[in-house]
Order: sequence, then structure tokens, then C-alpha cells
Amino acid sequence: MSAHALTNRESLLAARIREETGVKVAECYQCGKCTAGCPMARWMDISPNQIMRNLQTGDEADENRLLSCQALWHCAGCLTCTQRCPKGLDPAAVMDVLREAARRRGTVPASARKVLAFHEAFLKTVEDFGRMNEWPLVARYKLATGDLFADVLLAPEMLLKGKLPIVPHAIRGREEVRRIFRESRKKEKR
Amino acid sequence: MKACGYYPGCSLAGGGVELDLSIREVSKAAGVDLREIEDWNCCGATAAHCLNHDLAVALPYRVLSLAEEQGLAEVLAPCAACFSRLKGTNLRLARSAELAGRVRAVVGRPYGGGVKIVNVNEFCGRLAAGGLKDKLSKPLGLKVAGYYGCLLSRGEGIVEGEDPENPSAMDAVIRAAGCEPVSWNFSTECCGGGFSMSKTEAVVELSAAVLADARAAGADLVVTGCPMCHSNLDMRQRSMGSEGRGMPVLYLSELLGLACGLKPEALGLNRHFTDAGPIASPLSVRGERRPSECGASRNTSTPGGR
Amino acid sequence: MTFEPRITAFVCNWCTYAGADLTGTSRLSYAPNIRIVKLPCTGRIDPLFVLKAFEGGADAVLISGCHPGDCHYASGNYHARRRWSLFRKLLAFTGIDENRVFFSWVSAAEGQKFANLVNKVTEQVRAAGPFGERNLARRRL
Amino acid sequence: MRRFPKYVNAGRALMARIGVFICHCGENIGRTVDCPAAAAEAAKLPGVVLSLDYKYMCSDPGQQMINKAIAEKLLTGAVVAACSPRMHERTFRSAAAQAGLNPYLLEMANVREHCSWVHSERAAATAKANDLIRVMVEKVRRNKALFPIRVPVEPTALVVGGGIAGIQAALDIAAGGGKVVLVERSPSIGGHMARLSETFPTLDCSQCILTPRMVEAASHPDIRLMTYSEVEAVEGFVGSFEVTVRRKARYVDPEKCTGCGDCFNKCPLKKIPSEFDAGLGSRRAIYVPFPQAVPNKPVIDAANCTMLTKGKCGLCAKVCARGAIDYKDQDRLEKVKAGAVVLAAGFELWDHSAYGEYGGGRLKDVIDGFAFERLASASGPTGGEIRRPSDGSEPKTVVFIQCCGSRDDKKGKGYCSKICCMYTAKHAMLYRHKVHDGRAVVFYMDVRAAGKGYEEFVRRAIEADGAEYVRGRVSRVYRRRDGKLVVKGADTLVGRPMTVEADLVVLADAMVPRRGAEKLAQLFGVGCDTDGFYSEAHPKLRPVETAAAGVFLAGACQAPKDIPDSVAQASAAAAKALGLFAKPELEREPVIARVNKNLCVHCRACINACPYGAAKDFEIKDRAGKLLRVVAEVNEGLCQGCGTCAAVCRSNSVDLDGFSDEQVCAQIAALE
Repeated sequence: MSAHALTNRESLLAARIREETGVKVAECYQCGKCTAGCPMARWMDISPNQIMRNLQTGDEADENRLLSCQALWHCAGCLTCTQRCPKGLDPAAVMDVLREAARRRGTVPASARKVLAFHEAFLKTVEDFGRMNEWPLVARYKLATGDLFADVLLAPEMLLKGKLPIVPHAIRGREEVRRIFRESRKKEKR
Repeated sequence: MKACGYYPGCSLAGGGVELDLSIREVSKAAGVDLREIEDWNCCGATAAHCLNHDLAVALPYRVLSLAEEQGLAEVLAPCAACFSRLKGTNLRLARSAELAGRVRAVVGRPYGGGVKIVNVNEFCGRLAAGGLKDKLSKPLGLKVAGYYGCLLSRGEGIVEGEDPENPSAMDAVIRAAGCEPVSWNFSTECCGGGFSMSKTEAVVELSAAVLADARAAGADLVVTGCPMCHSNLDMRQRSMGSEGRGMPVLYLSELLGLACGLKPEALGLNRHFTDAGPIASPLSVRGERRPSECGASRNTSTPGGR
Repeated sequence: MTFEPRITAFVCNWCTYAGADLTGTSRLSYAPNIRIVKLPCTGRIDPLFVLKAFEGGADAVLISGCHPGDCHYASGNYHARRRWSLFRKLLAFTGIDENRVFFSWVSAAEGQKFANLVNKVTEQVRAAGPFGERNLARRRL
Repeated sequence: MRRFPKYVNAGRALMARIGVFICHCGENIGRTVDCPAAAAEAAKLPGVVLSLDYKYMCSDPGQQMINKAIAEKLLTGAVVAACSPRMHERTFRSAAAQAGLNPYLLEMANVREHCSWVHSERAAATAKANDLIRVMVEKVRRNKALFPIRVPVEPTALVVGGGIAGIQAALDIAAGGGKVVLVERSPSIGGHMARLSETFPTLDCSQCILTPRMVEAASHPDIRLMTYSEVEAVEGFVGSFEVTVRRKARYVDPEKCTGCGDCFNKCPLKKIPSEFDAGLGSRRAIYVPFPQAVPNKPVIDAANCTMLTKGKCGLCAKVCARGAIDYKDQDRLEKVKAGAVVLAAGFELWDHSAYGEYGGGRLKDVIDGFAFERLASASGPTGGEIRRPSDGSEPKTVVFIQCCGSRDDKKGKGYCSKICCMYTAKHAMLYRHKVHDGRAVVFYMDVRAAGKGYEEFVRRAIEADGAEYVRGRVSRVYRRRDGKLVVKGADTLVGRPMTVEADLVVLADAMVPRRGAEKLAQLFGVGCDTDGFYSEAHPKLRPVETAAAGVFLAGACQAPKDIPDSVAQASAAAAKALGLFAKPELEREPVIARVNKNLCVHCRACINACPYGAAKDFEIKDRAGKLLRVVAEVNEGLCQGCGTCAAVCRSNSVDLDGFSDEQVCAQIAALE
């Protein structure tokens, strides 16, 4: 962590964001253009500009609320906010760091469970096979969420149209990929 | 362009198989030798960069390293998400030596940073102006809404030479296919991206708005370069209201292939959820029908709930 | 006897000279090793003035003017700064340790900064020792 | 390598008769510095004929001591060792002058601020005082008599820019007894203010308060209008500028023209977009920009007139009873003499086509503030009715977007344009007055209404006139097929996105300097900030002056300003100009650079380094006028005496009076 804080209110989380993304949250002047253009804002409990604001206060309660909000998990990563931010900040990258932090601290809200489960199922599949494979991914996701019947009707047609390969493809360098996962996870646990 | 490295990415082996088929077909027609990176792995997609930063760089790093090892100076990544992850990784590695060193240790492979990543719009643009120039024999005469979505319009340093608010890379390809690019409002609005399974209602709503705007702009079909956008726009139509239904959604490479007179099945047109049949036969084959009539016939031939 | 360095300072009339005046009116004290030569602007400083100072027995030279952007003459201090980056090479060529030439910005409002600057420079030069034996021999004090 | 003479000017040094006067300043110096000892030490210095110390040198007896010594000892120079020269240099130099010694032969050694007040150890302080005195004696031995530079003052002000700031400055200068030449680029004076509908916060009709001023300026005997003219070149310096003005071809003889209007009523080219009406209305190829124009004489737009482009038509000449039309008219250059200059170059609106997310300038119903002013103006293209440019319908929902290009580091300008909050409130208010069932939605970031009656005005727009203020920046505006403009904004106070379907969108574009403003600044040696606004000499204490002596600023060319601020600054600039005119001559310190033309090798280093453009090429010619060689020369009037040229000179041919190489080197050598 950097010894020198940008402002005397800069929290450890804000400092981490600065280091990982170059975004100084103190520079946000709360114009709201990120919220205005966000396609997912309607499904967010805290709007993107408020996410930035909660990082500015340096208040622990604000930070905790932020890390347990579902908005983080409803960001589609479409970069509209980043593209249009008049301060040249990168809220989309801030979201990435916050999601990582929320998962590390175990503060992912129940309402975002499905999103997280999907991401985790995705990565588990990649870890196992080296690639994403639809069957194992869907199976894992459904087991994790208990959401057994959603989209079941799509499957037969996908099969029929050759969009669901029946035999999962595993790459030769699986061991290499697993090593990448192992090594990357070390940082996650830090 | 005689040869080009190829990174299909996971989607193209599954839900995005039409993109893979059509890319291979048009490349063949243009005389471009696609060299698939051997033993490539997943780029990590949205999941990795949502959950683990290092992983989000390390997975693409292995792909880039393999490509370099296999002597591929340029790699086509047709999937917009893969393109964004691979090129973004290139950028981040170039910006931070510290990161490059760390990731090298994580992956245990060298990478010198010399692999250029090309997206589907750039690739199709080059084919249309190059190898396919004399083969675009079947002008389709359709009104086409070029849909860039997020990853082929935004991202500083990743999507190059493009006005992010008013992108135009697809226009030349659409015109080369004998079609008219329509001016519409939602060409860069998000379709809901990776929330297809986990937040389906959002995807249905956002994708329906995209399709509705394309329809209002008079488009006969929508073309895209992103398998994720494609699956949202194509497969989710039956959950939408009437404003979203019955709009064929093709890959840009499919459109290009059709204009070259390639067989629709070979390009994967029969694999879409929303029937693209009526537009599959070029104008010259269909006789003197004007695009608007063809649009009308499209509506009748696409039953809402199959 | 401990070594007392001799420091020649070239300062501009509008910022640093006035800043040094403020140090005085504020009754802040600093090491008495400095001798100020006033010029209209740091832009007036010919590199040879600096060499001349060393030739005359100075152990260090301090150059101080207005902050960048605040020059009374619009851009004189920029010229001085640019010239200084070239002058470093000349110093190396003549065998003068470039650490014996100090460059600073002191505004008319920075009395304390001027005192600190002089003390810091004096300390550093005292630690570094006399510029040359020859000079020491010629010293009047 | 250049060599510095070690024993320079030995002859003069030998003849030197220098007096040293050491002040105790009560106890201030005497407590720390042993003044009698210092005086004894100074007496030993070569050329010193007298050395005294005294309790208070600046007192009357002290000064008389100096006077007496000068007279009796026939001093050729004097050193007063006392306080800082910033304190008493003037005092002692005038004393010397009274006694017949050229004041520039007296120097001060600063033994108080730089010695006794900052050191406590007596021996060290005395030693330092000795050094400081010795240094100054060595300098004075080489001082030359200098004489203040006198420059005659031409009591005429050149005012560049005929907007409200330029008009106000011209009127004030003329009222104070000066003469004025007012240069305006466009065919009429009046500037942007003539285009406004009503003004905040009083809703005065803009033209009603402006046009009397325009007429007054035109009819004032001491104000000469040069409209449709531009400054082409500037020579000279404060007190005597010589400015070349390009009088653009009008193709209409203003002497003959009566302003009857027959020509422009007959001109067949009717569809040229009117600049005055922000493109919403049209004008002819021969036109006056607006009906109240001053002078009310038309010009021909050479780019559009078919007679001038293709030699076809000639209708205006046929209908002109006075024969005022002259298709052969050409640009003329005219020289104007002026003692002072007021730059009032004004502003323009930032081009919002960089905002692709707001339609990139392609959407007809997304307009800027001036276009709205013209829509709201009774003399505008719609007669004061608010209409959509696309279809002429009355908009029922108007969205106003503030900070378009302002406070935007990425695509626009980092600064706040200061006036947009107010004119947007005015627009919303005017719209609600005109369209009673219409919605006015204002997207803002902060409302900055610092001014007399301003905050009350904004509150009135909200509370009495029902403007809907929403705090948030708009992300996107697009036109739906049905013609509605979809505005995707946010309400950050509630914390949610907010979409408004609008009929008209008004962007409060940032204020930026006029195109060409930078070139004008260069002509006059005025600096610009990074945004291109003119730099004042000091941001706090000299907000009207520039770094160029005799050139003053008025209005929005210096920074975004509203009308009252522009007018106030214009009056201040006028006062500065009149201050210059108050004396027939200017007197300046003689610290200036000189070029030894025999030594100059014309490397141009001084010319490139001079911040004032005072160092210039000089052609040496023989009697027959044949060019012998080119050297550098310093213009006394422009030189401010920084000495940068002397330091960069490679042939040792430039020197600075008062701080010559010889003097400085002698000072350095005295420290040995």
C-alpha cells in the first residue's frame, strides 16, 4: 500500500483503487454522467456516481455499505461511464476492484449470488478444461443457484443447431492453466 | 494479407459457432490462411476481470505467448470480448513493466509483446477491400443496422481509429455487401452483456430496445461482431415483446459471405434462433423484390414461438 | 578551525531579493556564509558569472529567482532554467562538481524558505569541504 | 571562451572619488555590525575618499551629510550601507541628485535586512558587512551616469473590438479627453450583446440598452469607428504605437450610401445563413448584419455575391440611386498612431460538435445559447416565438444542459464559463413566459449565481416560473424517429438515471476566446493562458494591464465574464489609458540593454530570448542604401531591462545598463 495518501481522507480501499487503476477517486466531482448513461443503473441499489462518492468520504460505514451492495454485481462492464467521464476517470475499472474486494471480504449480497455463481462457475470450468464449455458451466451454475429450470427450453434447440458441443473440449496445456489459477489466487487471498 | 493467426475463443466453439464458420468461409474465399493458435485457452472473459485482476491478465497472456511462440505476428480474435481482453492485456503489459514481470512469473512463459490483435470489423474491412474485392458478386440490397455494442466501440487504446460515439468501421463492409447501413441510435448501446443467465430480465429489456430502434430505423437486419451480443439479440427474442421479435441478427462475416455468394448453411445461417432464411438469398436470386418487401416477408416467415 | 564555506548567491531583484528582505524583516536568522549579488532577473545570469565566482574563491553558488510562471519579466527564469540544464555539462567539463551549484525558486513571500535554503546549502557545502586548496589559501577570512 | 577583463576601466577607477556612508539605523544595524570599524575598513578601499558612519542616514541630517560630502569632496560615486534598496534607494538617489550627482552613481549595500537582522554573531556580521560594502564600492567605481528614458505620449487609444467592452472603453476614454480609434472586425459594432434577447437578472431588453451606446460611440467627435477592419501589424511601444489596420473591402462607399436598404431588398441571394441569427435566419449577399447596425451601411459578402464570384448580376448597383456600389473596391491598409491600446477581442461559444454523445452538432433541434437568444428575441427570425429549427413547431419540453464543454478536462475546457448558470436560468424563465404549458428542464452540476441579484433570479426561475432543475450531467441525447429528442440524464440527488423526452435541447456551451485572438495577442506582445485567454499582468493586483506596457484588457477576451463585469473592466482599462495620457511624456528607469553593433555577429540569440520583442534585426546600410550587414538592435521603448539578452549573447556584444558584465564581474571579484 502506498504510504502517501492523496487526501487525508483517502481510505485503504481508495488507495488500492489508485494503485490498481490509476483512478484518484477524489477527482470525481459528482456530475452524474456515469449514472445518466449506465444501461444497468435501473437495476442498481446504489448509482454509479454514489459508488464514487462513497469512496470519497473515507468513512468505514460507507465503505461497508458499498462493498455489500448489489450494484457492483450489476455492472455490465460496458464502459459507457468510462468513455464519457468528463474527468477522464474510469468507473468501470473501479467496479472491478470493488468486486474483487467484496468477494475477498465475503460481503457479496444474496441478491447478487446468481451473478457471482455464474462468474465462479465460468472460471471453474476454465480451470478444469482450459476453456469454457457450455455443459459443465451450465451444470455448475444451476447446481450453485438451484435455478434448475430457467432457460431449459433453450437447450434442445441449441443442441439441434450445433451450439452445444456434447463433448467438452479440454486443452493439452490444462496443467499450465491450473498453475495460472493457483498463482493468481495467491494474490486473491492476500 | 495471405495468412493470419486465429484465436476463435470458447464461444465460437459453442453458442457462437456461426461466427467461426463464417470467418473460416470468407477467409477461404479471400485466400487468407487462418492459422489457429495451437492449444489456446480461454481469455477469462468478463468473469476473470470481475473476480481476479491477475487472472484476467494471466489467461490472455498465455494465449499471446503461444501466438508469439508459434510465430504469429497478427491474430484475429473474432469474438469482441476475446479481442478486448487480448488487446487490453497487450496494452497493460506495455504500460507496466512491474505487471509484465509479475504475470510472467504467474504463467511461467515468456512474451515479448509483439502480437497484434485484430477484431472482426477490421478483419472483414480488410477482406472486403482486399481478397474479396472481386468476389462480392451478389449485392444483397438490404438495409443493415451495424451493431457495435460496447467492446467494438469503446475502450481507450483498444478500439482504434473509431469515433466511440459514432463508430463507422462496419459501414464499408455493409456497403461492400451491396447493402445500405442505416443511421440509428442504438448502435453502441449495451445489450446487457454477460448477464444473459444471471440477470435475464435486464438482458431482454436492453436487447429489445436495441432491436426496436433498429426496426424503427428501417433496418432489415442487424449485424454484429460479438457472440455475446449475438446470443442476447438472437436467442432472447422470444422473451421480448413484439418490438423485439423477428429481427434477423447476423454476424458481419456472414453478411460478407452471403454477398460473395457463399452457401448460407456453410456460413451458419441455419443455426440462428431467429430465422434469417428470407434474407439469405441475395437480391439477384430473389428476383426484383425490393428490400422493404423482403422485410415484410421476413415477418410472416418468422413464427413468434417456435 | 572549522571550515566556513563561502557561498555566492545570484538572485533576482523581484522575487528572491525581496524574499531575503522578508527574512530580515521577519528577523529569521541564517548562516552568515552567503553573499548576495543582485541582478534584475535570473535570466541575466551569464554562466560565466558562476565560473567567475568559483574562480574567485566561492565554495558554492546559489541561483534563485521567481517561481516558474511568476517571472517579473514573463520568461526570464525559464531561460535561466534552460540554460542551467546546458550549463551542467560545462561544469562537468571544467571539473566543478555540479552539486556545488544550487538552483531554487524563492518568492517575495518566502522569507522562511530563503532562510532554510541558505542553511541547507551552507550545511551541505560545509560537509562537502572547500572547493579547492588553492581557494582556501587565497581566503581572506 | 569569452574573457572578462579583470582590471577593467583602470583609468576611470583611478579617478574615482567614492564616498561610503554607513547607517546604524538606530540600534538595528549598529547592535550587530560594528559600524565605525566597517567605516574604517571601507576607507582603505581603492577610490574611497570618504567613509562615515551615522545614527540615521535617512534622516535630514544624514542626507545633508551626503549632500555636503558630494559637494565638498567632488564625489564621483556613493555607497550607502543601510537598509534594503527597496526601502530607501529612491530617498538617497534623490538626495544625490539634489547635490548634483547623477542618481545612478549611488548604490546601496543592504547591511540590515541581509545582514544585521539575520545574523547575531558580531564578528561574522561585521565581516559580511565589509564584504557587502566592498562589493558595492567596486560596482559604483564602474557605474555610468544614466538618464531616465522619456517617451512622448500620443493621446489616442486604439480599442480593438466593438462589443460592449470596446464600446464602453471607447466612450470612457473619449469622455476623459482622449481620442479613440475603435477597430471592429465585423461590419457593425455591438458584438454579442446586440444578439441577446433580454439580460439577466433584470430582463432588460438587450438592444434597448445597447443601441444608444452604439449610436453615442458612432457620433462622438473623438471616437473614430473602423468597422469591417482588422489589426494587421503593430510597431512602436507604449506612448507611441503605430498600428496598421486592414480596412476590408466593403464594396459599398459609406460616404455615398444613405442606408436606404434598396440594395439588400433587391439582392436575389436570399438564403445565406445569417451569422447574427446563429444560422436560424438568413441574409442576402449585400447586407447589414441587423437592422440597428452601426454604421447602418451594408457590405457585400464577397464569397457569396455572384457579381464578385462570377461577374453576373449587378442588381444592387443598378438599384442604388446614389451609385455607392463599387465592385472594384479593395482592401486598404491604414496606419494609426496610438499611445495606448485596449484589447476587447471578446469570446465565442465552444463548438459542441466534439460532444458526439449530444449528437455531435448534427441534430437540428440541439442548439446553443445564442440560437436560443435569437429565438427568444423579438427582432429574431421567429419574431420572439420559440420554435423548433427542424419543423417550426412550438417545443413543449425544452431541456437545457449546462456545462457543455465547461468543466470538462477530457473533451472540453477545465474552467467554469461563469455566465451559463445565469443565462440558462434566464432561458428557462423566458421559455416559461412564452410557452405557458411547456416544461423547462435544466440539467446542472452546480448553480453558480454569485452576483448582485443573481441567486434571487435563479430561485425565481425555479419557484415562480416553474423551471425544473435536475442535478446531474446528461450522458446522451439522440433523436428518435418521431422527432423527439431523448435526453438521458441523471438525478444525482435521488441517485437514479432519468430520461426526458424533449422537443428542443439547448446546450450551454463553454465560452472560449475568439478565433484569431491568439494572433492578435502576438501582435501586441500579450501572453495567453493555456486556454487562449489573454494574460493579465497580475491576477490579483493588475487585472487590467498586460505584460506589454500600455496594452490593457477589457471583457471576455481575458476570462469568461458577464456584461457588468465586462463593462467594469472596460472602464478600468479606460482609466489606465487616460492615466497614461495625463502626462505628455513617459519616464522610465534607464536599466535597458544595448547592442554593440560593431561586435554583433547576428546570431539572433537575443532576438529569440527577448520576452518583449525589444531585440530586433537592424540593417546596416551604406550611404547609397546598400545593405552591408544585419545586426541586432534593442528598442529602448520596449526593453524592460531583464538582461536575458545579455546573458545569451555569444559575441559579448549585448550589455545591460546598470548591471553590465563589467559591473557584475567586479562585484564577484570583490568577494575574493
